[in-house]
Amino acid sequence: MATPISNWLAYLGFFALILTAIKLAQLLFKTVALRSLIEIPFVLFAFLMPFFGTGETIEVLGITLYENGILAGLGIIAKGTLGILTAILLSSTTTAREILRGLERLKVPTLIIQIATFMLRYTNVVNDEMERMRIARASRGFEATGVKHWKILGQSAGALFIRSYERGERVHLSMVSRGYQGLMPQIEAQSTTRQDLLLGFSLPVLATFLSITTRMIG
Amino acid sequence: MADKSLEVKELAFAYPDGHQALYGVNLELSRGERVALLGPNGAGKTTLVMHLNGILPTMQGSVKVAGQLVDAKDKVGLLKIRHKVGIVFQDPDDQLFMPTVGEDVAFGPYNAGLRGAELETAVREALQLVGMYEFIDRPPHHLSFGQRRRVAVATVLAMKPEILVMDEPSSNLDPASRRELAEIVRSLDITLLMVTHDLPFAYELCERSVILSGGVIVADENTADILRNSSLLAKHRLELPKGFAL
Amino acid sequence: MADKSLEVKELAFAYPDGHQALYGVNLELSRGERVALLGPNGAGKTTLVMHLNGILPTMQGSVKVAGQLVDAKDKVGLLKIRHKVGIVFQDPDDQLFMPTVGEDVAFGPYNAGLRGAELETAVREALQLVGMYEFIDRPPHHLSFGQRRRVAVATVLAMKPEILVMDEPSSNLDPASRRELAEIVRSLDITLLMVTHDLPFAYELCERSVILSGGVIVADENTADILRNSSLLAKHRLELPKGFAL
Amino acid sequence: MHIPDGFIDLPTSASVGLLAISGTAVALKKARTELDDRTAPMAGLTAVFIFAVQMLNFPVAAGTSGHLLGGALATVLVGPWAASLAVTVVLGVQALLFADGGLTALGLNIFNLSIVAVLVSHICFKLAKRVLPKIRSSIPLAAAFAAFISVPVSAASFALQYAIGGTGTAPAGTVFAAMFSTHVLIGIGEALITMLTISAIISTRADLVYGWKNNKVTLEVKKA
Repeated sequence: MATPISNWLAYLGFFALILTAIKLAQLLFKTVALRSLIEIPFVLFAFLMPFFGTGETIEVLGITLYENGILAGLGIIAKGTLGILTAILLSSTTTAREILRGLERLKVPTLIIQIATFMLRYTNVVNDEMERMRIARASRGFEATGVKHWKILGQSAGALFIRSYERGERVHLSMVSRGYQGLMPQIEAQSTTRQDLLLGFSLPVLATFLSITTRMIG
Repeated sequence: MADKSLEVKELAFAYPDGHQALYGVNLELSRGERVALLGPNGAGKTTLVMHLNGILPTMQGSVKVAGQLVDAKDKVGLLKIRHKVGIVFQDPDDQLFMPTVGEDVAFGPYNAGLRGAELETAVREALQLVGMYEFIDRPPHHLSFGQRRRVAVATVLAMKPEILVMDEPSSNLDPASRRELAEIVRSLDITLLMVTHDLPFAYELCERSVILSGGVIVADENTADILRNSSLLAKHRLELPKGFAL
Repeated sequence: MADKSLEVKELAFAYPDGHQALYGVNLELSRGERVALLGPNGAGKTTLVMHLNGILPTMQGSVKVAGQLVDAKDKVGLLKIRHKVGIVFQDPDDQLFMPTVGEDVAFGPYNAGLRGAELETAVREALQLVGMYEFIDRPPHHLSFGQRRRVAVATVLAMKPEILVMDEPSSNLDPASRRELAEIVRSLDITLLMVTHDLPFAYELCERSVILSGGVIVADENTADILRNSSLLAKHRLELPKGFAL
Repeated sequence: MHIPDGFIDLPTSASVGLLAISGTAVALKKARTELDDRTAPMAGLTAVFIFAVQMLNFPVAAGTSGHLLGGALATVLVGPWAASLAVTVVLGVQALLFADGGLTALGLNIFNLSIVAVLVSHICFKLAKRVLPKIRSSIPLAAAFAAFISVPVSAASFALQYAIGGTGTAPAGTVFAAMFSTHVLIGIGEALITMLTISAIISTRADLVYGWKNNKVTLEVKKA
C-alpha cells in the first residue's frame, strides 16, 4: 500500500487483479459486495476529507473543496476497499486452520495460536448458547427496544460469561485428564506444493510489478 | 374453535440455506390433552416447536393457538401468542438468566404487563406448583439440575399459558427427579406437547403420541399402540430400552 | 496386584470450603469388570471420579490404579496415572477442544509421547472402535450429539487406558444412539466404571453395581439384585422407570 | 472502531505494531505466571465471550443499536493480562477471518484496543476501587468508571496515530475533537453495559470477578 494515490493506473490494475482473483476463487460477487459493507463508516469519513485541507481549492455547486482533501479521501476509499477485498479473499479461500498454520510458520507465539484455536473451536458453541438464550427470552414475550432493556441484556451477558468461564474450566480439566502439561500437540505442517506457492506469490508479485511499471510510465 | 389449543395445518418450512425441514405438518391438540412428539434426530421437531410461537415465521400453511393465527408480521398479536405458548427448553440454563429464581419466574408475567401484588401472586403460584417456592430468593445457578428444570417449568407456568411445550423434559434427570417432574406435569390442568426421546416417559405421561419423521407426521395414535408397533418404531430410529415392557 | 484395575481404600475428602464429600470409600475393580456407580445427586460421585486420576489430591485413604498409588505430589507418576485412567466427561463439547476429530483423538497419545506412524495407528484404531473413522478430518461442531459422544470415547480409548470411566454416558442420547453406544462399550475389552442415573442402561451393561450415597458405598452387589431391591433404591433416591421389568 | 487499511501510513503502522508486539509479549508472560497451564483454555473462552458479546445488540432508540467493545469488561473479569491476550486474539481473528479491520492496521488496532484500553481500564479500575467504599456494590461502579475512561482514551490514541501518520488531510485537531467527543458518548454506553454485566455476575458468582476476588477473604478455621 505504498503506492501514491495519484498513480491511478496502478490502482485500476490492483482492482483488476483482486477481482480476477475473486473470480478465480469462484466467490460470488454479491457475497463479496455484502461483506464489503463493513467499510461504510470509513467511506463516510473519507467523504468529509474534501472539506478539510490546505492549498488548492475548487468550487463544486458553490461549496469550496480542497483538492488535496479530495485526493486523500479517494486514497482512503481506494486503499481501504483494496484492503477489505484482499482480506475477504483471504478469509473466504483459506480455512481458519490454514491461517493458523500460516501464523505458526510466521513465528507467532504458540500460546496466541492456542488461544485462537480455542476461540475458533468454541465460537459456534457459545454463539449457539447465546442464540438459544435469545429465543428463550423472546418466547417469554421479551423484545429489547431501548435503553430500558439494557439491564436484561446485561444479565444475559453476565450469564453467558459464567457459562463460558465454567466451560473453560471444564475444558481445562478434560485436557489435564488426558495428560496435558501446558504444551499442545504441534499442528502438523501440511506440505505446500510448489504450485500453491507460485499461485500464492503471484498476487503480491503482480501487484508490485504494477506499482513499479505504472510509476515508470506515469 | 376454543376447544382446540393448537391447530397446525399443512405447515412447510425451509431454512434460508435451502434445507427444507417441514413438508406439510398437520397436528391438532384439544384443550387439556397431553401429547408426546416423538421422532429421530433431525426430523424437524425443534423447527416445528419454533413455529408454535412465531420464533420462526410461517412460510406455508398455518398455525393457530387457541383459535388465534400465529403471524410473525403482527407484532402485537405475536406477543399475545408468546404468552399463550409456554416453551420449556431442554437446557434450563438457556432459560434462567436472572440473579434469583423469583426474578426469573417474574420475567414472563412482567413482560405481559403484570405488576405489584398481581405479579407476586403469579410468581408464588407458579413456584408452588413445581414445589420450589422456598428457593425464591436463591440464584438459579446454585440449584441442582433437577431443581433448575423445575424452576424453568415455573417460569413458563407463571405466564398461565394455553399450551405448555416441553423439549426433552426428562433429559439428564436422576430417576427421582424424573418421577417428581412427571408428578408435577400430571398435576397441571394444561394442554401439553412434549418433545422427547424418552419413550417410557412419554408412555407414563401422554395418552396420545405422534411421530414426526422426515418433516411430516407419520403416526398419530394412542401411545401404547405406537410403542407396541416395533416395526414402526424401528423405521424411524426409535426403540424401547431393553427390559421395558408395556 | 495386577489383577486389580482399581483399589480405593478408606478415601475421605473435604473441599476447601469445608464441605465434606467423601467419608471413607472402599471400592475394588478387577481387570475387565464393568461396574455401574449409582447414587443420588450430591452423593459424591463426581468427587470420587476426580480422585481416580489425581485431579483432586488424596487427603485421606488411598487410590491405586493397576497397583500404582495415585499421588498428586508425584508429577511423573501422576502423568502415568492419567494415561491409565480414561475419563469420558458428560458434555462431549468439553472434551473435544481441538479443531478436528483426528487431532482431538491424537491429543492424549501425543502427550504420552507417541509420534508419527505410531500416533496415527493409535488414532485410527480408537476411531474404528467407535465407528467414527470416516469423520477423522471433520470439525466436532458438524457432528451430531451422539457422534460427538462416540468421538469423546475414542479420545480416551486412544490412550489405551487400564480403566475407562464414563460420566452419564447415556444422557441426551436418542434411543438408537443409546443402543449403539451400549454395543460399542460391550465390544471393548476393558475395565469400566460407569457413573449413571440410567438404571436400565446400567442393567444392560454392568454385571455389578455399587451405590454411593452420603459419601460412602452403601451397596455393592449384582446389578439385578440391587435393582430388585426397591426399598434399597428408594432409600437412596433411586428407582426404576415405570414399565421397566427385569 | 477497527481501523481499516490505508488510513495510517506504513511507517507509523509498523512502529505502533512493534509496540503492540512488545505489549503482547509482556501480557503473555504475565498471564502464564498467573494462570499457569490454564492460560490457553481460559483466555480462549474469554476471547469467545468477548466475540459473542460484541454481537449482542443493545438497542438505543429508533432502530439504532450499539454493542459492547468489552475491553474493560474483560479486564475486570479475568485480569489485565488474560484480557489483553483475549482482545488481541479477537482482533486478529476478526482481521484475518472476517475482514473486520485492515491487515496492515492490525498492529494499530491491537495497540489501541488490547493494550491502551486494557491498561487504562486496569488503572482506572484499581484507582476507583481505592476511592470507593470496600463493599461488593462498589465493583460494578469501578468497572463502569474504567469502561467510561478507556473508550475515549483509546480513541485519543487513534487520533494521535493519525496526527503522526494519517493519510487524510483533515487537521489532526479536528479529528481528535471528533473522535474524542463521539467516543465519550460511546463510553457512556460502554460504562452502563459493563456495569450491568458485572453486577449480574457478582450477584451469582462473585468469585469469578477478578477485581473482587483479589480482596482477601479470611476463612473461619474450626478445630476438629
